[in-house]
Amino acid sequence: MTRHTDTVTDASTTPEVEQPYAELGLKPDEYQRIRDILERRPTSAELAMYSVMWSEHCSYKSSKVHLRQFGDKTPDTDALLVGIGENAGVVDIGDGWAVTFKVESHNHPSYVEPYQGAATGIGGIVRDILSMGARPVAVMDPLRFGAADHPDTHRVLPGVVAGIGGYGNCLGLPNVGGEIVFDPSYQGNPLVNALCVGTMRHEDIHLASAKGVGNLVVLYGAKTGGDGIGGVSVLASETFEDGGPAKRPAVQVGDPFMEKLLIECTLEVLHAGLVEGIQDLGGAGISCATSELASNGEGGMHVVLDRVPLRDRTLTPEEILMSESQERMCAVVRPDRIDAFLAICARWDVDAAVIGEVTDTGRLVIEWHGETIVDVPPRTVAHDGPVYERPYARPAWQDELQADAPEHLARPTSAGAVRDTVLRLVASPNLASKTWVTSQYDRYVLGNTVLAQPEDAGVIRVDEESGRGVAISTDCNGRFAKLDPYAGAQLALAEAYRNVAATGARPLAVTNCLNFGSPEDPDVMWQFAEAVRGLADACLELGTPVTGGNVSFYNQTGDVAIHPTPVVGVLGVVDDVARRTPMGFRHDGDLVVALGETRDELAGSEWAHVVHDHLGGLPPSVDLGAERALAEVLTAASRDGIVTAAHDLSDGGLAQGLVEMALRNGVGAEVGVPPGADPFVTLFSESTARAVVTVSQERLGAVLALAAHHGVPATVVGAVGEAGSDLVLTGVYDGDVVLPLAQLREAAEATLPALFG
Amino acid sequence: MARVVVDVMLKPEILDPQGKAVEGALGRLGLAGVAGVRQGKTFTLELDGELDESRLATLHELAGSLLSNPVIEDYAIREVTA
Amino acid sequence: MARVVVDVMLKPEILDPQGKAVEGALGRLGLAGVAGVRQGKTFTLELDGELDESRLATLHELAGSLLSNPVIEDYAIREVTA
Amino acid sequence: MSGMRVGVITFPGSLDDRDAARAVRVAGGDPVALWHAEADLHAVDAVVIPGGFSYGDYLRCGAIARFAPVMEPLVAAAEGGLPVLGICNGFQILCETHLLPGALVRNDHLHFICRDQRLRIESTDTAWTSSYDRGQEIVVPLKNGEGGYVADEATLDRLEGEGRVVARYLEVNPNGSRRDIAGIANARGNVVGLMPHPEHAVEELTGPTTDGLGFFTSILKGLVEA
Ligand SMILES: Nc1ncnc2c1ncn2[C@@H]1O[C@H](COP(=O)(O)OP(=O)(O)O)[C@@H](O)[C@H]1O
Ligand SMILES: [Mg+2]
Repeated sequence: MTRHTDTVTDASTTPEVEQPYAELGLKPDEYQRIRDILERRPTSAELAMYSVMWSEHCSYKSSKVHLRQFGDKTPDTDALLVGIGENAGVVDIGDGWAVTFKVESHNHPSYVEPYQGAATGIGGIVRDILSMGARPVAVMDPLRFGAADHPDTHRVLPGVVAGIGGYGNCLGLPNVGGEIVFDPSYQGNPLVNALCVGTMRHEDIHLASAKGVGNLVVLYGAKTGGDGIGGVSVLASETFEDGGPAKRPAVQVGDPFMEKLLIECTLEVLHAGLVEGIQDLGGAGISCATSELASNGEGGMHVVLDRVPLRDRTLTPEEILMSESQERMCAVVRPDRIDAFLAICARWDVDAAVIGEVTDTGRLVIEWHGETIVDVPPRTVAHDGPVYERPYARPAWQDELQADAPEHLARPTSAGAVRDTVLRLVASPNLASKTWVTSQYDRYVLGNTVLAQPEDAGVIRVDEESGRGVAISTDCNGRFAKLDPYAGAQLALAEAYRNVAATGARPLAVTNCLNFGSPEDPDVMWQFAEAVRGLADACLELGTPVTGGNVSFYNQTGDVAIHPTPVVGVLGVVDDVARRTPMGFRHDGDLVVALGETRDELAGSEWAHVVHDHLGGLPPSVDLGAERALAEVLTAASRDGIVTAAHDLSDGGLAQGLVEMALRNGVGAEVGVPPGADPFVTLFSESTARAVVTVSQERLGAVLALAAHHGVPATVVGAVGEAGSDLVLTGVYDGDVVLPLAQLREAAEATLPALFG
Repeated sequence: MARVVVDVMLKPEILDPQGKAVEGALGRLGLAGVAGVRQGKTFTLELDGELDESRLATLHELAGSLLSNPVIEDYAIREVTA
Repeated sequence: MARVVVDVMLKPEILDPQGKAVEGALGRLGLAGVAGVRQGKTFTLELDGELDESRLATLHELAGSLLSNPVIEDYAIREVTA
Repeated sequence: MSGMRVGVITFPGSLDDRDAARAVRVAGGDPVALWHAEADLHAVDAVVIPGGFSYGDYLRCGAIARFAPVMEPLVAAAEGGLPVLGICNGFQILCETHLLPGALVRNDHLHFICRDQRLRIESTDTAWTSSYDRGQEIVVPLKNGEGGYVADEATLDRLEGEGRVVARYLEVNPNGSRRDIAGIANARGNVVGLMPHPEHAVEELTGPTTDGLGFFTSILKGLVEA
C-alpha cells in the first residue's frame, strides 16, 4: 500500500488542487479564509485541523455572539479564580480551597450507542476537570428521554444508565445527583449531559498553555486509534492511492480503568511540580490540544507526529490529528523534569511519548516522515474561527402557545379526586422514584458524600478537618422553556439555586449545558438567544457568575426540535457540612412551615402534563428577589441549626413535595390547606421561590422571625407525625385526604422497575 | 435437539480494553509471543427439534439485534453436536 | 503466526443469570423451542510463531488459573486457522 | 490502641483504599499504604484489601490482581495467621487466590447495585468481628456488580458447620448469594471476605450508620490482646 502525504511544499506548488472542504463541513467563504490566512491552499492535514476546529462543536460559531453576555454581565464577585474560556471555571470556596465544575453534553453518541456514548460522556467531562489540576470528586447526570413507554426509550435508557454507572463507578467517583425527565420531544434525540466537580488548593490551579521555549510536549494515556474521525475519512480515502484504509469505528469505546490510572498519574505529576501546562484531549484530539496549548502560551510548537503511539498503524496523519480516542492527556514539561515525569507514568502503567516542543516561531509546525505537513499560526486554528450572526425571530406559533392557558382544564373538586390526582402524579414517570436508576450508581466511594439523591442537592465534604464542602444541583424544566425561553432559563437557574440553598449551602456559581435544536432554524435561534439573555440577566441579579458550560445544537428529529433545554448547574458552599439540612420529615411533633407565596400557576405544570397532556400558557412568574430572600432564610436557618428539614417545591407542587419529605424517612405528617385558599392551587401549583421546612416547637419563633426579617411569607401548615404515620391533607374541599405511606411508596417505587426492570 | 453457538466478537476496529488487560497479564505470567488478544462472548443455545430454515432466519435476526450490538460487534452462528 | 481460542464456560451446576435472561428474551422475541441458554467467554489469542508443546502447556496452566476460575468455570483450548 | 499498623493495598483500579485507610484511622489505628507492585508488607499488623475495580475488573473480578507481586508475601502471611480483610473487590481477590473458598459471580438481576444493606453478624470468632455481638444486626452500604457468592453444597455446608459464615443478608438478598451469605472466614478466622462495605459506615456524616466501625475496632482489640 503506498500513499502520498500532502506536504506544505506540495500545497505551495500545486495551488490548483481541488480539496473536499465541503464534505468536511466548511463553507466556501471559510475555505477561502483559510487560504487567505496561509497565503496558499491548506495541506490536507491543515484542512483537517481547520475543519474540525472551526466546526460548531469546537468553535461555538453560532453561539459565540450570544454567550458573550455571560462575560459582559458577570456579577461583582471575588469568588471567581478562573473564568469562562478555560477548560472549566474555578471558584474560591474559602480556606485556600478551590472548586471547579462543568457540565457537558454527549447527546448524539448516546443515541447511537447508549452505553458507550454515555460512558465516554462521563470520561470526557472528568478529563476537563482533571486538566485544571483538580481531583475529580463527584459526578452528576442530567438526562432527558422520550416517552417512558416508548420502545426506543426502552433501548436507550437502560444503556445510558449502565454506561454512566459502568464508567463512573469504575472510576471511583460518587454520583450525587442528576435528573431524569421523560417527554416525547426527546424521542429521537435523548439528552445525556454529564457534570463533574473537582477540588484543589489554590496553588494547584493549572492552565492549558505551552510556556517556555524548549519545553517538551508529552502525550500520555491511551494509544491513539481511529475513533471519532468520521468526516476526515474523505481525506484518507483521497490520499490512499491503492487499497483503502482499515475500517474506522463508528463509536468510541471508553476504558474507565485507563482513565482511573490517568487521574492518579496526572495528579501525581502535577503535585510533584513537573508540569508547566496541561490540556485534556477531547473533541478534535491532537489538533485541539496542540493549537490551544500553543496559542495560549509562547505561540509556537513543533510536533513530530510519527512519535504518537498508535493503536492502529493504518491511520493517516490527518486521522491522527483528528482522532478523538479517549483517555489521553497532553502536558508541557521542562526538559530537566521529563525523566521524573515519565517515571511516574511508568509507575502507573501509562504510555507516554514526547511528541514535540514549544517554540517562539508563532507557528504550529507538524512533521510526518520528515516532511512538514502543517505550518500554521495556531491562534487562527484555535481561536479565530468563524463567527456567525445567525438570523433569529420569535416563532409564529409562540403567541398561540402562550394564549392556550390551562384555565379551561378540568380540576379536581373533591377530596377523593385530589387523592386520585396525588397518587397519579406520584406514580408518573417524571415524579416517580428514580431509585431504579440511582441504585446503579455508587454514591459512597471517596467517603465524602454527605447528601446524594434523592436529596435536593448533592453535598460533598471538601475538607475533612473543617467540614467545608460544596452543594450542587442541576435543573431545567424544558416545558417552561418552550413556553418562554427567557423565563425558562431563569426558572432553571432559580430551581437549581433553590435546591442548593435548601441543603443549607450559599449559592456561588453557575455552569450550564444549553441543549437546543438546529441553529439554522430562526425559531430555535430565537429560543437560544432568549435563553442565554435570560440566564445572563438572572445570574447578574442573583450574583452567581457563569463559570463555563457547553452548547449542544442540532438536537432534533427531522425538523422538529427538542424543547429548549438550558440545563443549569448551581454550586454552593457550606462552611461546615455537619450543618447541612436534609429533606425528610424526622421528628414527631415538628411543625411544618410553608415558605413563599403560592399563586394560581399551572401552565407547563406536571399536573397539566400528566393529567391533560397539555402544554400552553405562560410559565410561573420569575421573582429573583424572592428567590434570593428564600435562599437567605434557608442558609441562615441551616447555619443557626434551627430547622430539622427543608425541601424546595417545584415539579408537582406542594403535594409532591410533602410526599417526598414523608417517604424519605418513612415519617408522615398532617398538613392543612390554609383557610380561604383554593385546595387545588395550594397543592398543585408550581409557583417558584417556595420551600417547606420543619421546625421544633421551641424554634418556631426563631424561624418565623428569620423569614419575616427577609420578607419571606411563612405559614405553619401542619405537624410531622410519628414514624410510619400517614400523610394526611386536611381541608381539601369536602374532607381529608389520607395517604398511607405504604401506598405512596408503592405508587412511587413501582413505575420505573415496571417500565425498565 | 440441536445445539447452536452464537459467537459475538467486537469489530476489529473497536477498542477492546478487556482483551488488552488479558494480553498484558498473559505476557507477565510467562506466555511468550502474544501479539494480541480479543475477548468475545458465546451463547450456547439448546433448541428443541431441528434448526430449520425459518428458525435459523429468526436466530440470525436476533443474533444481529439482541445478542450482539451491530454498532460495535459482529456475530457468527455455528451448529455443534449436542 | 498461530491463532488459539480459549473457551470459558460456567460449570453446569453454577447458576447463569445472564443466560437465563437471554433465554427469556429469545423466547419473547419469537424464537420457539429454546430449552436453555448458557453464556460463555472466548479469548482469541494471536501468537507469534507456532504453538509448540511447551507454550501449549503454559497456556493450559494459564487457562486454568488466569483465564478461568476453576471453582466456577471450565475451559477448552482450540487452535483455529489464522 | 494507636501504633497498630494496618496495611491497605492499592492495586491499579483500587477505589476504596482511601476510605479503608480513613476507617482504620477513625478506629484508632495507623493505616500504612501498600503498593501492588512491591512484594513487601512493611511489617504491618494486619491488611485490608479494599474495594474497587482492580485492573478494571477486566477478565474477571480479582483475577489479575491475584498475580500482583504484593500477593505473594500476603498469601504466606495470611497462612501464618496475619489478619486480612477483603472488602468487595478484596473479597473477590481472596477467593481468586484461594485463601477463601468459593467465588463471586454476576448479580442475579444483572445490575450494579448500591444500597444500604441490613446484615446479621453470624460469627464473632474472627479477627475482624470480635467487637460485635453474635446475631447483632447492622446496616452498611453495599455496592457491587458481581457480588453473588457461590460454592458447591459441600463447601457451603462446611462453612455453616464450622461457623465460618461471618455475615448474612437480611430483608433483601441483593445479589443472589447462596444462603444469603455476605461474608465468610477461613478456618483459622484471621482471613475474612465481605461483600458489603463497613469502611463506608464509620462516620455519622457520610455513612448510613457507624455500624461498620466494629470491623476495624475488632482488629485493633485483637492485636492489643494478642
Ligand atoms: N440521573 C440521575 N442521576 C442521579 N440522581 C438523579 C438522577 N435523576 C434524578 N436524580 C436525583 O433524584 C432526586 C429527585 O430529582 P428531581 O425531582 O429532579 O429533584 P428536584 O426537583 O429537587 O431538582 C434528586 O436528588 C436528583 O439529584
Ligand atoms: Mg428539589
